[in-house]
Amino acid sequence: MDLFVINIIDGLIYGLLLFMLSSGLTLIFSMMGVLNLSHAAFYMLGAYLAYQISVITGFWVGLIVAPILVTILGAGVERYGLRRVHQYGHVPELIFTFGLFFVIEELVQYIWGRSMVNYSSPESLDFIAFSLAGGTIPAYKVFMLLISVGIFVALYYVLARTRIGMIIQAALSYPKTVEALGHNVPLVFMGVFGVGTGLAGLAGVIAGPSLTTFPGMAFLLGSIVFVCVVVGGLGSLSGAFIASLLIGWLQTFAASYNVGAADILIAMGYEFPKDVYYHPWRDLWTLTLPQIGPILPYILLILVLVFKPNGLFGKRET
Amino acid sequence: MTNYSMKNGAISSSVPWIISAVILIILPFIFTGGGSITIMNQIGITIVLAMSYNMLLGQGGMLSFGHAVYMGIGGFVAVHVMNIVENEYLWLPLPLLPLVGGLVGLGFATIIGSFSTRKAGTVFAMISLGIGELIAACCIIITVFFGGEEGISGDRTMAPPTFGIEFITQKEVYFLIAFWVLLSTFCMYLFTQTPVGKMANAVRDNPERAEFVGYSMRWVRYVSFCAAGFFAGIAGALFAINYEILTEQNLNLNMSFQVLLATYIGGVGFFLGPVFGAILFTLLQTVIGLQTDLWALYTGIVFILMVMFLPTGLTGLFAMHLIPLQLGRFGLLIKPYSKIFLPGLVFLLGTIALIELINHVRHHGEEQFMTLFWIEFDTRAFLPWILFSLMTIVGFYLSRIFAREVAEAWGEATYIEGERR
Amino acid sequence: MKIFKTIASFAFAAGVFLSSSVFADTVKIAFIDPLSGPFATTGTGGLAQWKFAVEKLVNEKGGVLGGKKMEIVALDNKMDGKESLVQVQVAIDQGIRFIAQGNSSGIANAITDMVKKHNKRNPDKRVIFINYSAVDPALTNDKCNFWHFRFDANADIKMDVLTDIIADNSAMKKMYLIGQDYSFGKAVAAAAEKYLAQKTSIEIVGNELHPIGKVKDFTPYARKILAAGADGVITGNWGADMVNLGRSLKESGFSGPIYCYYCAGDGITKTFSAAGEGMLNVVHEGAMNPTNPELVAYHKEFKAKYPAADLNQARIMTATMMIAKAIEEAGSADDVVKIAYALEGMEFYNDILKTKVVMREKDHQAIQNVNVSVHTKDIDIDYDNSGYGVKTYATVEMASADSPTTCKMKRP
Amino acid sequence: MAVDALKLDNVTKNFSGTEIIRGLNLSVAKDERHAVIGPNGAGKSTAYNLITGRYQVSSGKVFLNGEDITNLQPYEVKRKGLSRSFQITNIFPKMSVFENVRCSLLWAMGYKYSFWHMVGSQSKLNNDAEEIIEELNLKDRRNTLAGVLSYAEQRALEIGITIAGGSEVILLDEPTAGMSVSETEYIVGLIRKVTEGKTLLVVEHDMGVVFDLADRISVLVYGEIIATGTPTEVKENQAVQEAYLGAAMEEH
Repeated sequence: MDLFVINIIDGLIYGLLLFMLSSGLTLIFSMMGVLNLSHAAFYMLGAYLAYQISVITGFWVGLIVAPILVTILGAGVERYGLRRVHQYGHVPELIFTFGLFFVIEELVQYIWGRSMVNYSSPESLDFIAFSLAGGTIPAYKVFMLLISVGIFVALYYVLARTRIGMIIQAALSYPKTVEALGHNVPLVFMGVFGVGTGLAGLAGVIAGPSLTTFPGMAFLLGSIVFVCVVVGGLGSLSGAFIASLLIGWLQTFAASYNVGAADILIAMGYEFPKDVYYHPWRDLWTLTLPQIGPILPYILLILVLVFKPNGLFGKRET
Repeated sequence: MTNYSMKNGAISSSVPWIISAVILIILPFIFTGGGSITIMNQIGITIVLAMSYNMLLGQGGMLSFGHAVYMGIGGFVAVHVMNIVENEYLWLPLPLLPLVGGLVGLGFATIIGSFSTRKAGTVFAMISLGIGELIAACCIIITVFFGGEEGISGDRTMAPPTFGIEFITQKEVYFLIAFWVLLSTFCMYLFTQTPVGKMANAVRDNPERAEFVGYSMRWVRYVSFCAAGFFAGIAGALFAINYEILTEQNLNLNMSFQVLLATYIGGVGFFLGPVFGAILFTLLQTVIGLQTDLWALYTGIVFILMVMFLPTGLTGLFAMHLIPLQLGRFGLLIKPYSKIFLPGLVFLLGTIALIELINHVRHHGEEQFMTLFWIEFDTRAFLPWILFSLMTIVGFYLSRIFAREVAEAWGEATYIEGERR
Repeated sequence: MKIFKTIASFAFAAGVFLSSSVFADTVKIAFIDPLSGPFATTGTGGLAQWKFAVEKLVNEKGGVLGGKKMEIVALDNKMDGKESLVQVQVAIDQGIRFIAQGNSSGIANAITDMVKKHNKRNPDKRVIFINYSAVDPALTNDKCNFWHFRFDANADIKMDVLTDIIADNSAMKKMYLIGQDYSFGKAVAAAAEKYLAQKTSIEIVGNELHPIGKVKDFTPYARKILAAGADGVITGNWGADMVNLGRSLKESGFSGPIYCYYCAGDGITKTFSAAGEGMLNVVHEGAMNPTNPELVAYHKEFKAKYPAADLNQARIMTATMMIAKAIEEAGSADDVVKIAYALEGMEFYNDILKTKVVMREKDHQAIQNVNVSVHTKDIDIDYDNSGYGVKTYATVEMASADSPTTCKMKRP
Repeated sequence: MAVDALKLDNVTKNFSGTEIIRGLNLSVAKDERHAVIGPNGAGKSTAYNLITGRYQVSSGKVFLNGEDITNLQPYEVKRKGLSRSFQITNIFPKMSVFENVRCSLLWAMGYKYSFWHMVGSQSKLNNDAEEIIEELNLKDRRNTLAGVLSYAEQRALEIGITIAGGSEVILLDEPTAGMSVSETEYIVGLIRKVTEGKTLLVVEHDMGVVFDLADRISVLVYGEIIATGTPTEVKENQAVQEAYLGAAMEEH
């Protein structure tokens, strides 16, 4: 039971981190209709920039400055890249962001090298926040949790209470109308893309010390973010929120419990084969839940898309 | 009325194919040494794969992030069949193996396509991504069939000899691959000329209107998807024959991404685009890859620039020039082109040199001397830095000036009255 | 037919450049490992060590066969199976007789399979496969062949040593096995199970595999390990999977030792720094600390030339010297059958590492001293320029010298 | 009495609660040229979308030659012999004019999803396509990409795609919208020519065109037909005068 509680907390931290990425992605998709495949690359960029700043000035400056830099970079990408490709249609846009992912990944390796960098949490957060079930939750994880919740609240406030939030909200459902109402759509696009990628950058800044800052980090997290957004329903912020938490917990619990296919098969009345390593069904008999944990989201993705192409909470046609 | 009888057309349209066949036959006798046959085999396989991918992206407007799956599955089965043949449970000459791979690719695409082709665009792309991740993961888990991360290997020479050929040397394999490249390309070309091939273009351009002329967009996509799976399977079997081993790397996302890169660089709007793409990409990877560890960066930059400025790809660049040629105004372009060539080249070389120099100092700083374009120099001296920076700046500046002239000349050379551009 | 013109011109360019690198009178070793992409650090580190060893240990001492220099030809396989095979073929086409590769047992499997087939089909162009780092036991057991030589201790041998050390540690009552879900991870788990049962009464409280390179957050695994009450962890993880596992364990409050294969160098030592102190116990050949004057001198010169790289694969020195010796004994750098015969069964004393190495005849597995070292600051030779390194606290001499093998080698 | 070519029986359509089409009844006899007029937002395009399966009807039935075609997919409707054009040009922009027309002929000529026929060697198919292009007066544009044609040419092609395949019932949606006088003349002449002997339903704003072309006219206001009759009848109808024509006439 204690393990269950601690897994809930771990899954929550992970899920909220995912939400920080998927919220930006959803905002961008809602406004511009383009799924930003390079989103995770900005996440990586955030981590690396924060690392570079932290080497010079320490962690806290990096926490503020790196996301801003990523926001500027993201806005620049929209202004000088995406806007140009927009005229060719949706598929070229997707391909552009896909290519961008590659270039950013390569650039990061070009600048910071190909091995992992030593980006670590600040010493002031280097203590144990509390213990539970024989395990400890470090203060940094609590800090991550707080930042994520803070972002969530801020995002909610901006969208629900401010004018710009109204415009974005309206654009979620009626993008054409908003344009017709005379809002400077290109500027809004640039801003949303910048803020969206900035959120990804912030996620990178706080995840970097915990999940290791290395060139593969974008690829590792990249496709799972798409899963969150698509499962939640493209263009639905609350959908992205629920899907992110769902996937956070799904992955945490799948890794935590060693349920094996053998247990199930035996319960179903099959007999465990004697020499399992040479058995034709050996892969099934030795299969465990943690082994397939990381692919569960993809199964979910396919099922959702097949049976509910708009996602669990999506209203817009994808 | 135009005459549509088959006879005349058949003779004139078979000429390019015969020329291609002749060239494919003499190629290995021109490039004998230096691993060129190995590279040509690799190019051949990539051509079939990229062409099949273009049936989806270019002709059908479906962006797939999991096309390597169909190649991989076809290849895995081909290796298993190779092993069955080796153990003499089955009689099958090696040159027929690609057909097996193709049928497996087709079968698998039939299953996946039945639900993934319902929508195009983002939904299709995301399903393909999910399937790609899923199959790649299964590859590691289901070791009975996929052999884990080591993969499955076979021995092509154990098949019954075909006309006395046992496919021991690279050259023999080359001819097998060349034959299938030509045959697959021909079949894929024929496919574009069929009603469903034509409708694939229509559905890509305007799915809704396609429905209003009587076609279900889903079925059109489905048929194209299955056909693409078939040819990807052929590529997989060719891979199995050439390398005699298949691993998870043959069907993971990375491989699918490479196919997309290669196809797009070649030009998705043209039938022969992927051929150029496959050649260029393989050479970038295999030949440029030996020269610099930044090959992937260059590939990425070329790709991005292509998407932004040349969405029709390399082939599009050639095809664009057919218009001034047809209008007889190509002469207008020669002068501005020759003017921009030198500064452009200087800019390009300068930029590459700077990138390489920075990379060297940053990551291989211990070695004082580096070699670039066959010239060795001291990275700690000022001269190379200044020289390369000057080349970049001056080259860029001059190119920009001349670029205006090119643009003007281009507008003049391609102006057609009454057409909206 | 523009396509073919393009093919022609490019292939021509390729041909020119490929043939241009063929020099007359050097003995070339093709180094085929990742030099670009995410795994390039390991590859470039290995390359630096090969280049330096060849220069220092062979060429500066007069070369082989009366003055022939040895040369390393670096070919980038991008950590990709297909690309590796292409590069092997490129090397063969250049007339290279020695193929050196180490990163990834999967690729080693593909190469050894290809070399076997190639040597059978082309008796006049045979090559030798120098496996300097891939430790999947199968390579010297079921999949062994005459052309493959392994200079690292394989996973079984290392586990044999590791379990000897664990058996001496009375604090270890419960052990948790965790590894990546592929052949090497499985080999480690199987060996650990076998040897722990043989030598100790330690209870294995967990034995599991996780998908390789796919786990974003190891915290749930760490929780599980803690909940199982494990005193120690054995893992074959490498790269980010190793770092993330270690870090999550530490953060979750795990204080026991982690016994690992690849938790030193290549950025890992630097990433752990103070956090890994006393926690990481690595099993390896070629002890760096405590050190000796010859090694310090060699290391100093190496660092002067390659400041960013580390001497973390000492077997490269051994392999270089043994190949040179075998060439001398065979009297030829081209007759690989003779060279292979000279190599198998060779006894060699590495006077820099002060260790004896025997290339076991029956399976071409190098038998040598294997050490267990701990991550600490108390060292002379550090890794990743971090001030931290590994210090050997136990050595098993000529480990597993008489271990059984299932290898049935066919000799030409 | 002969069966109507097209018949709408009390068709309604709701968009998230708002009723856009409120009990639409319409009969178009065989070989009739029928025009639907009405102010902007009256639901003319929506009615077309309901007939052709682009939208699902909320209630009511649609009959084509007496056969129920309610809520069939667009391609099924087309296969039953009803073809439509669009208000906003809807062609295949990256294909040549010839390919546009030929693709529109494929299903009707029975090729279906064939991948064993070569379209290039089907002489009847190609001859028919050429004939249509000739009728459209687009012969010198035969190989031009449809996307770069002039607006009037695209509108002509739009009609060409619609009539290709010999559908018996043709629905045209504002074929002359946004055209100059001479272009309009060209298009009207074209429509007259290509719909010879077919049932035609046309939505149009240009009253000149409507009175010139139509045998009968229906007036659609706020999702309902308020009057149907010959041009003269409609012109004289008091309700129509009030609801629509008066305002429209003043504008012209």
